[in-house]
Amino acid sequence: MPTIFGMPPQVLFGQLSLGLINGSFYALLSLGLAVIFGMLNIVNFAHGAVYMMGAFCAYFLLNGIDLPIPWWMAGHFSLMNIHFGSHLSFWWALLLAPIIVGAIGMFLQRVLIARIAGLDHIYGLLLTFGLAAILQGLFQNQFGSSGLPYEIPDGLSGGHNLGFMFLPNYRAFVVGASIVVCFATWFVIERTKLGSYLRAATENPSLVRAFGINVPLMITLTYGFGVALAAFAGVLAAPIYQVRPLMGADLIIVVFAVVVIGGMGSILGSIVTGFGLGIVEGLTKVYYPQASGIVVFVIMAIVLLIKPTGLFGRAA
Amino acid sequence: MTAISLSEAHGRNRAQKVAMVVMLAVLLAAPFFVYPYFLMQALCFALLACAFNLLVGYVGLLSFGHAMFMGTGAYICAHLAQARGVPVEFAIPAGMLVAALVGVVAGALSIRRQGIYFSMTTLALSQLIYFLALELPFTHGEDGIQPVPQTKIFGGLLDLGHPLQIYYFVLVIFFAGFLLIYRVINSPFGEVLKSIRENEPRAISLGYKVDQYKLMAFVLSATLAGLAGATKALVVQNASLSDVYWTTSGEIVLMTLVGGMGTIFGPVIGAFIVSAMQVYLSGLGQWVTVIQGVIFVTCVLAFRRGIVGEIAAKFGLNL
Amino acid sequence: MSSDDVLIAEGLTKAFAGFIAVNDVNLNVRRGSIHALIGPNGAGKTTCFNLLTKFLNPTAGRITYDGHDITHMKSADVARLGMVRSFQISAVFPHMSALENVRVALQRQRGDNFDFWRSKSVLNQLNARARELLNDVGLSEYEMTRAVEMPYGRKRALEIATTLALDPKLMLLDEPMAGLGHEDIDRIANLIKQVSVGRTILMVEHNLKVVASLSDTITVLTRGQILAQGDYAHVSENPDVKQAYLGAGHG
Amino acid sequence: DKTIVIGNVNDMSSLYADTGGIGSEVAAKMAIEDSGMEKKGWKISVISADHQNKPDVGATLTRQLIDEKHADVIIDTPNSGVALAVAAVVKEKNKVFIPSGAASAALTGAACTPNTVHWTYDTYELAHGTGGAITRAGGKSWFFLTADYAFGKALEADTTAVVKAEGGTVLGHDLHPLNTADFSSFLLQAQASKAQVIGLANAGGDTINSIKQAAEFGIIKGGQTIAPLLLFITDVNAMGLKVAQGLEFTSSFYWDMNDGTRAWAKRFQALDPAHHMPTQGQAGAYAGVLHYLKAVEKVGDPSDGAKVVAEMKALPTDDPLFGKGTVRIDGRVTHPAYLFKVKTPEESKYPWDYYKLVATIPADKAFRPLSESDCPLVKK
Amino acid sequence: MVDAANEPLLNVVNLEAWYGESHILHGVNFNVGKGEVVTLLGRNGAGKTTTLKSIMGMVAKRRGSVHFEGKETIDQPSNNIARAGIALCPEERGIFASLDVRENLLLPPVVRPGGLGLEQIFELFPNLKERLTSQGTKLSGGEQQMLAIARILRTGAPFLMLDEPTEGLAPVIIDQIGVTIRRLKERGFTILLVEQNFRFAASVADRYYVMEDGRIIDAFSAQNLEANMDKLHTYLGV
Ligand SMILES: Nc1ncnc2c1ncn2[C@@H]1O[C@H](COP(=O)(O)OP(=O)(O)OP(=O)(O)O)[C@@H](O)[C@H]1O
Ligand SMILES: Nc1ncnc2c1ncn2[C@@H]1O[C@H](COP(=O)(O)OP(=O)(O)OP(=O)(O)O)[C@@H](O)[C@H]1O
Ligand SMILES: [Mg+2]
Ligand SMILES: [Mg+2]
Repeated sequence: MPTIFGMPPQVLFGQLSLGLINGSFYALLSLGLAVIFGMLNIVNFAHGAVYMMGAFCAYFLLNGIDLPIPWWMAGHFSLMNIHFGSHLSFWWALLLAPIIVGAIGMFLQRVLIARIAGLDHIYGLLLTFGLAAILQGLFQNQFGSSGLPYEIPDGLSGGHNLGFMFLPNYRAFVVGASIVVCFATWFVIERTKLGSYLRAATENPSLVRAFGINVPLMITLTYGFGVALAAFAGVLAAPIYQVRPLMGADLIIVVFAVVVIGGMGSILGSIVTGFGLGIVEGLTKVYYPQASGIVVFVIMAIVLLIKPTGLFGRAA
Repeated sequence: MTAISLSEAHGRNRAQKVAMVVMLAVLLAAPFFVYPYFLMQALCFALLACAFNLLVGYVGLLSFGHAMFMGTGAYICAHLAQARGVPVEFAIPAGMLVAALVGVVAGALSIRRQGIYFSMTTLALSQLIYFLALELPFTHGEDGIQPVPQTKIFGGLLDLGHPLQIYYFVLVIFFAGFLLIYRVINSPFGEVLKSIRENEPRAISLGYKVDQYKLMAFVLSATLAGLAGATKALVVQNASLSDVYWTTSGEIVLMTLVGGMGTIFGPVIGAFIVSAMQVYLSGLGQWVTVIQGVIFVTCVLAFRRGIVGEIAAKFGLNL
Repeated sequence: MSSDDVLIAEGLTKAFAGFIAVNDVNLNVRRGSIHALIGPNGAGKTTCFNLLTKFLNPTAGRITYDGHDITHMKSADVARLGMVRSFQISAVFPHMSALENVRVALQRQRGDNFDFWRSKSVLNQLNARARELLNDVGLSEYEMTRAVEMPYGRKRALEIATTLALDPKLMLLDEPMAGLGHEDIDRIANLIKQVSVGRTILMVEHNLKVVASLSDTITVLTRGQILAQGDYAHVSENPDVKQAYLGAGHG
Repeated sequence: DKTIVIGNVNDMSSLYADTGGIGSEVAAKMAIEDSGMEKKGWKISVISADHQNKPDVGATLTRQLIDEKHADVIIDTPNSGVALAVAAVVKEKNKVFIPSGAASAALTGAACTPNTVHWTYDTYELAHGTGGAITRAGGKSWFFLTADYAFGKALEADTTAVVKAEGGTVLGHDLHPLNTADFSSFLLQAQASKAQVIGLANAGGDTINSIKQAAEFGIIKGGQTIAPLLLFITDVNAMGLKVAQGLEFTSSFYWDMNDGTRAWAKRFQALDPAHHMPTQGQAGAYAGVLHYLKAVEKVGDPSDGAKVVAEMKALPTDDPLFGKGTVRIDGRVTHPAYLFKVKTPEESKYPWDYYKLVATIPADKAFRPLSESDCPLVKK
Repeated sequence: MVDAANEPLLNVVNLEAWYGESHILHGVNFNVGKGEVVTLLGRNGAGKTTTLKSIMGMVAKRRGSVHFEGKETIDQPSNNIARAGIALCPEERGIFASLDVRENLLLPPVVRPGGLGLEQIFELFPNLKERLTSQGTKLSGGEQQMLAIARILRTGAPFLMLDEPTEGLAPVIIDQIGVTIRRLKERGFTILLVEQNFRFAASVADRYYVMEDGRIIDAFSAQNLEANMDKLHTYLGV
C-alpha cells in the first residue's frame, strides 16, 4: 500500500477533511472575534461563553426551559423550576439562537462594554473575562457540568462512505454552512461602505460620528453580530459536542491563537487561518497526536517571531 | 497648572514608608490571629502579583501567562525537594533560577510586541509550558508532584514542620522580594522604564535600547514569579498542573486589578482578597466563579485604579 | 567631502511600494550651521529626516555622520553618537515632571542604566545640571510641573531642553514651529538660535519667516529631489522654487 | 469528645461536580442519620469545600478544615491529583481520609497511608473488570483511545495487561490531549483498526464526547463495541440512551440493583438538589461515612485517625449499597464489581432505567490482590 | 460689536463647555450669517477648537444654545448635527489609518446636494489623485491636511468649520486654499475658520471674532481691520 510520510493516503485524506470540519468552527469563532476586535477594539474573552449560550439556546428551543425559582423563595435543597415548553427544531434554532444571543450581546454591550470605550484595550479584555466567568458560572450552577444531550437533526443523520472515510452528513453540512456565513461576512465588511465606516469608527469614533454616522448604534449592532456568529457556531456544535457550560472555555484560547496568527482584526485572515489551522491540527493528530492540542500555539509563537502582525495583519 | 512642591513629593515617599512599616507589622502579628497556612499561600500569591505588577504597572505590559513562571518555579522546586532529596533551601533558589531562564526565552519572544499582542503571546507561551508540564515524566501529569517535605533546614536551625517557623521563613522570602521590586521601581533603571512606558519612540531617540530594558524587567518579573511559585510548592507541599494553567494567569491579573495596577501595595491587598475568597467562600461552589466575575466587571467599570489606587488617588498619596 | 561637513548623505533614496519618496538626494550639512530643509507638501522632507535618523532604512545611498558610516546603524546607536532628533508632534514624557523629563536624558551619561538594585537618589546629582538646562530654555518655574499640564509652547521648549541634555553635536528638528502661537514662535526661534552655538542644526520648517531669519543654508526638495540649495536670498530668487513652493505672493 | 466533623472536599464547580459535589454531602448526611448516633448524643456535621481540581487548594482547604474547623474525616475528593495531596495532609495531621470519588490505585498502593480507606472504584478495578469480562465474552481485539496523562495511561496499561492475560490482543492506541472537543480523527483510526472493542481510557467530558461522536461516525452500528473504562450514571443521563446504548463498562454500584439500593436511591434523589440518581462515588461516600461512624462509636473518640482506621479495618463492612466486605490492610475496601451494558431506549421502562447487568466480579477478584501491592503497609 | 447683516445661519448664545472637570468655555456668544466667512482668532488655548467641537456636539458636557438654520442643536448628538448640514475639518486632521486615501475621501456621507465632485477636488489638490490607493496615514503631513479638507467638501454641507486648515502647508498650497475658500463662498457656502496664520485669514475673512479664556472678547469686520490692528497686536502678540 502506498503511503505518504508513513500514512496510507486514505487516512491522510480522512484527517484532512476532518480538519476542515474543525476549521469551520475555528473560522466562525475567530471571525466573530475579529469583527469585534476590528470594530470595537475589544478582545472579547466572553466569546467562548457566548458560543456556549448559542448551544444552550438551541437546547432550550427544542426542549423548553426550566427557570428556577430563586433559592431564597424555595429553600436551599429543594430547587423548584417552572417549565416553559417549546419544541422548535434545529433549523429554527439555527435562525433564532443567533438572534436571541445576539440581542443579549447587544444588551451587554450597551450597559457594560460601552462604558469602557476608548480605554486601553486591556480593560476590554478584563471586562469580558469577568463576563465570561459570570456567564459560565451561572450556567454551571443551573445545569451542572456534564452537559445536556442534543441530537443530530433528522434530515442530517447518517452519512456517506467516501471511500477513504465515512463522512457524516451533518459534518458536511457544518462545513458548507460555515463557508457560506464566513464569505457573506467578509463581503459585507470588506466590500461595502459599511466596512469602511466600521474600520474608521474603530480609530476615531467621535469624528466618524461628526460626519453624520450613528456610531454607537453601529457598534452595538456590530457587537451583536460578532456574538451572533459565535452563537451560530454554538448551535452547529450542539449536536456534535455535548451542550456543556464549559464547552467554550478552552476552545476560546485556541481561537484567540487563531486570530493572532491570522492578524488581529483581519477578516480574511481569521477565515483563512481558521480553516488552515483546523487542517494543520488534523495532520498533527496523525503524525504526533499528543501535540495536537498545542500545535496551534507553536505556530502562533513562530508566526509572531517572523511576522509580528500576523499572517494577514496590517502594520499598526 | 498643578505644580507639586518638593516637600509634597517627600510627603508621598513618607506615605510609602509608613505603609511599608504598617504592612510588615501586620504580617508579623498576623499568624497569631489568622490561619498561618492561609497567610503563607496568600503571601506567595502576593509576591507573584507584585512581580506581575512590575511588568504591567511600570512597563505597561500585561502578561496573560505569568502562571508559566510560577509553575516552573513550583515544579522545579518540588521535583528537587521531593524526588531528588535536595534540601529546600537549595530547591527554592533552583526553581527561581529555572523560571528566570524560561523568562529570558519567553521575554525575548514576547517583548517585541505591545498591548494585546504581548498579552496573547505570553498566553501562547504559557500554554506551551502547560503542555510540557502535562507531558514531561517528572511532573507526573495530573497527579502533580507531592508531597514536598517540610523538613528542618539550615542544619536544623529552622523547622518547616512548625507552623510559625515556616510562616516567618515565607514572610522573609516575601518581604525580600517585595523590597527588591520596590527598589527596582525606584532605581535609575526604573526611571528609564517609566520613560519607556510614557513615550517609547522618544526614549529610543534619546539613545535607550528599550528592548533590553523591557527584557530585563521581564526577566526580573519572571524570576520573582518563579520564587513565589517555588515557595508556594513548599507551603502547599505540591506542584500541579493548575499552577501553570491559563486560569491561574487570569487570577493573577484579577488580584492585581482588584488591588490596583501600578501601585506598590495594591497587588498584596488584591492577592489576600482573592485568596481569601477562594478559601473562605469555597463552600459556595460555582458561585465563587460568578463572584470573581462580578468583581472583575465592577473593578473595570467602577474602580479601575483598584482598592489601593482609589485610596491613593483620594488622599493624594503614592502607595 | 570635507571634514567641515558633519552629516553627508550620498545618493539617498527611499522607495515605498510603487512610489519613490526620496530620490538620489545628496546633502551636506556643514558643521556649526543651521540648515533648513523646505519644500512643498509630500516632497519627502520628513522621509529624508527619518532616513537620516535611521527611523527608516534607505533603499539606496550612504549616510556618513561625523566620520562614521551610519547607513546600517540602529536609531538608538545613532543617538548615542550625538545625533538627536525631535518629533513633529511634541515628544515629552507626559506624566513626569519637567525636571524628570530632562533627567532621564541626562541619565544617558551614566552609561547603561541597568542598575536596578540602586536607589534612584543617585540621580539627584544630575538635578543641578537639569535645572541649568531648564533655566536655559526658560522653564525654571515649571520644574515640578508634569509635562502633560504644560502649555504647548512650553512643551516644545521642554523637548529641546531634553534633547540638549544629551549634548548633541547635531540636532534635527521636524517642524519645530508647527501649531505654535506667535509669541511662542519668537521664543522658540530665539531658543534655536541660542542653542545652535557650538552645534549643528538641521530642521524642516514651513514658516518662511523663521527659515529666513535662522538658517545659514537652505535645501529645497520637491518630488523627492533637490531643487535648489543656498542661502535664503539665493533660494527665494530661484524661479523654480517660486513656482513649486512659494507661490505667487512671495519673493 | 463526642463531636465529629466531616469534610467533604470536593469539586463543586467543574467536571466532577455532578458525580460528587453537593450530592456527596447529601449522601454523608444520610449516613449520619442512618447511623443513629445523633440520638446517642453525638454531634455530627458536614462541611463542603470546593477544591476546584487544584491540588494546592485541596491541600490548603484540608489543612484548614482540620486545624480550624476540627474536621476528623475527609471524604470523596474526586480528582486523583487532589486526592493524593489531601492524603499526605491527612496523614500528617493523623485524621481519616475516605476517598470514595478518586480513582487512582496509588492511594492504596505506593501512596497508601495508615489513615486512608479507599471506597468504591479504582483504576485497577475498572481496568480488570471491563477488560477481563469483555475479553472473556469474546471481545478479543482491542484499540485504545487514551487521555494523554497519567490516569489515562495507567488505565490503558492495566487493561492491556488483563486483555493479554485473557488471551486477547491490542491492535493499537491513540493518545489524545486532555479536554479534547473533537475525537473524530482518533475515532477514524480506531475504526480503521477493525478492532472488536474500542476502549476509552479517559474520563468525564472526554468520554462523553468520544461516545457521542462514535455514534455519529456509525462506529457502534458498524459492530464495534465501545468500552468506556470509567463511566458514571450522570454521564449516561447526559448523553441520552440513544447515544449511550450498547456501552459496556464496570461500576461498583447501580441504584436499581435490589430493594435496598432502590430504597436508598429514591431517598437520595429526593434530597439531591439536582434530583439525580446517586453515582457510585456518592454511594461510596454514604457507605464510607457509615462505616467510619461505626468505628468511631467503637473507639469512642474520633481524634486519633490512625486508631479509627485500624478499627475500620477490624470491623467487617456491611451496608445496603455494597453489601458485606472488608477493609484490607492497605486501606482498600473490597466489594463486588459489576459489568453493565447500557440499555437501548426501547428497553428502558422508566426514568433512570439505564443499565442491565452482564457479569458480576466477586469482591476477592475485583481489586488488586495484596500479593501484587506496592503499599509499604503490606508486609510480605 | 458687529453682527451678521442678515438672518444668522448659526447663532451661538452663552455656550459653555467642559472637559471632565475643567470648565473651558465660559459663555461664548457669536453668530455667522449665511454666505459669510468668519474667522475666530485667539492665542493657543483660548478655546477656539473647543468652540468648534461644542458646536459639532463633540464635547461630553456643554450648555447654552446653538441655533442652526433656526433650529436648536445643543441637545442633539453629533451625527444629527452633521446630518443637519454642519461639517468640521478637525485640528488634528483625523485621517484614518485603516482606510486608504480613496476610502477616506468617500467616508463622510453626502448630506445635501451641491458638494464638490471628485474631479473638482483633484483639480484643487492634485497630490491626492496620485496617492489614491495609499494608506491614509502614509501621506505626508500636508497631504493629510488636504485630504481632511477635501473630505468635507464632498458632503455638500452648507456650513463648514475649518480648524487651522493651513497648518503645515506649503505657501503655494495655502494660496490655493485661499482661492478655494473664496470660490466656496461664491457658491453659497458659509465658513467658520479658526486660524493662527493671520495673513491667510485676512485674505478671506468678512468678519473676525477674538477669543480669550473661553469667551469672545472682541469682534470687528474686514473693513475695520486696519483700525483695529493695534488691538489685535495686543490680543494675539502678532
Ligand atoms: N510609509 C510610507 N508608505 C508610502 N508612502 C509614503 C510613506 N511615507 C511617506 N510616503 C509618501 O512619500 C511622500 C513624501 O512624504 P514626506 O512625509 O516625506 O513629505 P514631507 O516633505 O514631509 O511633506 P509635508 O511638508 O507635507 O510634511 C508623500 O507623498 C507620502 O505620501
Ligand atoms: N481633551 C482635553 N482635556 C482637557 N483639557 C483640554 C482638552 N483639550 C483642550 N483642553 C484645554 O482647553 C483649553 C482650550 O483648548 P482649545 O484646543 O480649544 O484651544 P485653541 O484655542 O484651539 O488653541 P490652539 O491654538 O492651540 O489650537 C486649553 O487650555 C486646553 O489645554
Ligand atoms: Mg512632513
Ligand atoms: Mg485649536
